[in-house]
Amino acid sequence: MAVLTADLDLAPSADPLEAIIGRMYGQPIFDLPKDLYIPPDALEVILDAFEGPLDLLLYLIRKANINVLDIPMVPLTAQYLEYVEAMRKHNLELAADYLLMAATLLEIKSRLLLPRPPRAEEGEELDPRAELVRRLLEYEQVKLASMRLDALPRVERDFEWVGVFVAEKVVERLPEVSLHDLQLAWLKIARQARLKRHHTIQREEMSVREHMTLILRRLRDDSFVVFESLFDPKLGVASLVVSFLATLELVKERLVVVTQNEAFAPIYVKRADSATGYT
Amino acid sequence: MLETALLAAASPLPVTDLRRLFEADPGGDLVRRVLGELAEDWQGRGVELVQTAGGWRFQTRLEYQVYLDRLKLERPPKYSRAVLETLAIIAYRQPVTRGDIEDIRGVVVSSNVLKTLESRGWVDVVGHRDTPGRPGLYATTRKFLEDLGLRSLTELPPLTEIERIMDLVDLPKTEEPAV
Amino acid sequence: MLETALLAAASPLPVTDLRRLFEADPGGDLVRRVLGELAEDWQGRGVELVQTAGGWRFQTRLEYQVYLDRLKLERPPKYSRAVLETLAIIAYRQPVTRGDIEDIRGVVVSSNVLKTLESRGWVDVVGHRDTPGRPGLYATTRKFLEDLGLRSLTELPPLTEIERIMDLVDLPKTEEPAV
Repeated sequence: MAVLTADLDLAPSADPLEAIIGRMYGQPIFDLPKDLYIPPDALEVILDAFEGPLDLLLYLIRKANINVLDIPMVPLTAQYLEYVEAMRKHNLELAADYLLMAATLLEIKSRLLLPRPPRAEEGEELDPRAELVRRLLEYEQVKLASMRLDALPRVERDFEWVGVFVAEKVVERLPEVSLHDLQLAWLKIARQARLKRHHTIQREEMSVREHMTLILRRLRDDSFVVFESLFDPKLGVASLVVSFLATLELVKERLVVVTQNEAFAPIYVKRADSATGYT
Repeated sequence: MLETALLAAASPLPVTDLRRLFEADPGGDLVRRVLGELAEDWQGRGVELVQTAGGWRFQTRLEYQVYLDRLKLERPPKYSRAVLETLAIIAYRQPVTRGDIEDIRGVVVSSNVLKTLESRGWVDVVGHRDTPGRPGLYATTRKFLEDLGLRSLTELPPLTEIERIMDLVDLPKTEEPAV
Repeated sequence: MLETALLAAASPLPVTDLRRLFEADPGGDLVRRVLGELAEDWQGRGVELVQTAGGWRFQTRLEYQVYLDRLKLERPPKYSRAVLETLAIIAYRQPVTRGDIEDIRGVVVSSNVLKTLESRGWVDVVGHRDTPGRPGLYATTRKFLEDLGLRSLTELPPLTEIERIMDLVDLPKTEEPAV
């Protein structure tokens, strides 16, 4: 059966754990004791170095150079309980995980000490330590994996990404709107509001509305204009009609006022909201 | 060495920083001379070494922006539904007041929506309705037509068409306002 | 062109993106060939072209880090064993819940440990296990692979031989001596 230490390719020294601790905490800050026994005054320091009961147990097992698959439960449990006892005095918040492990160890120990029950017919009985061993090995595997992960070249620690400044003209990206967007927007409105009046907007009406805007735009600059000047004969009859319809619509919607002081006098068009009193 | 540091740097590196790269300080003059040579080495490539207020840095040449833009993965920004619907109402029903828009949409139109469209130069106030509060009348601008590639508003897609396509009931035209 | 884009990119660029740089799509094979040549061109310089999980990217060579570190204002974070072991469990056993991690490590995993990994962008919650409390399932992200220069999880260092020993252990070995 394999002794664990022989299979640890990460560890150059005979004792992998010592190498690990050395690496994690810098060369020997403290001397780890060579046998199962850790002097209680070193306990606090050592506890800081362990990640939990599994880590501590692994350490104890390795220190004693014990085959993980053949753990002597009695001395190990005794040793472990001693630490837990010392821990309860010093480091209370750590103790819970460790106490749970103590209970587990005691249970395994007692099961090993009990006379073996007669072998069940169908299966072989399990070594009570098997589950503990499995956990220890699984934990050790993770521990080694974590060290290898840490050893992988990592950005910002071992190398840097290259990121050349991108010279850009500052152009604000504005949303783009397509005609389709407008159609869809209108459709949503129509569906929501069930617009019965507006849904049949024809091209003809569109040009009227366009001219309404054009006329209003002109009236924005000049508060009133001569009626005839709104019509440009050069644009043809159709345009004249549309302009006329637009003016009528503006009047109807009370957006402009058409005034004539007396018969045959010039007709003026002005904005309905114009302050100048030309009525 | 200088090249590597400059390529990896997140911000321009002044000569004083670049001198710190080396075990033994090479002095500012040497560093500057090497920077000059380096800049020459990079002549004619897509990236150039330039000196800015904060120090030296590599940057892409402006001519390459069009290509790099193609890599930009962000979706182009989009207007909210409120903005689009408001724009549609102004386009098809102009001139309209904010109240008109609210009547049609059935919800309050926030000032931000109209400001968005105004600052884009697509709508403006062409007058005021002679009613209490003298609300502004919104209409679309020439820029709106240009940006959407239209010669006139009559080229806006007719709404009947799309509504028919979308299986909306075609209502009798008698309700249309007389002109 | 490729060089410029790769030098300027803020994240690794996959071949599909690089093809988009050109007016006319040069095809994946041509792009890959040019990338290979480009990588060769940069041989022996402080920066190298590498392929990671997200695509191609320039990065500085490891040997240059000692020099580059001199320019750094802050040290990169050094992670505690708790963080590293938790990361290893997530990387090799993903997706796992916090409970799974605690079972393997034999200690309570503090929220800070997971938060450290999450804020580095290396792990995230990819779902929830359908058990009481619906605990979150953690997995590593693409950024994790990129930051470690890996193309996929299969490039993680293989788990130690312990696996084999574990298999042995799991089989009931009744010939073991009782204590």
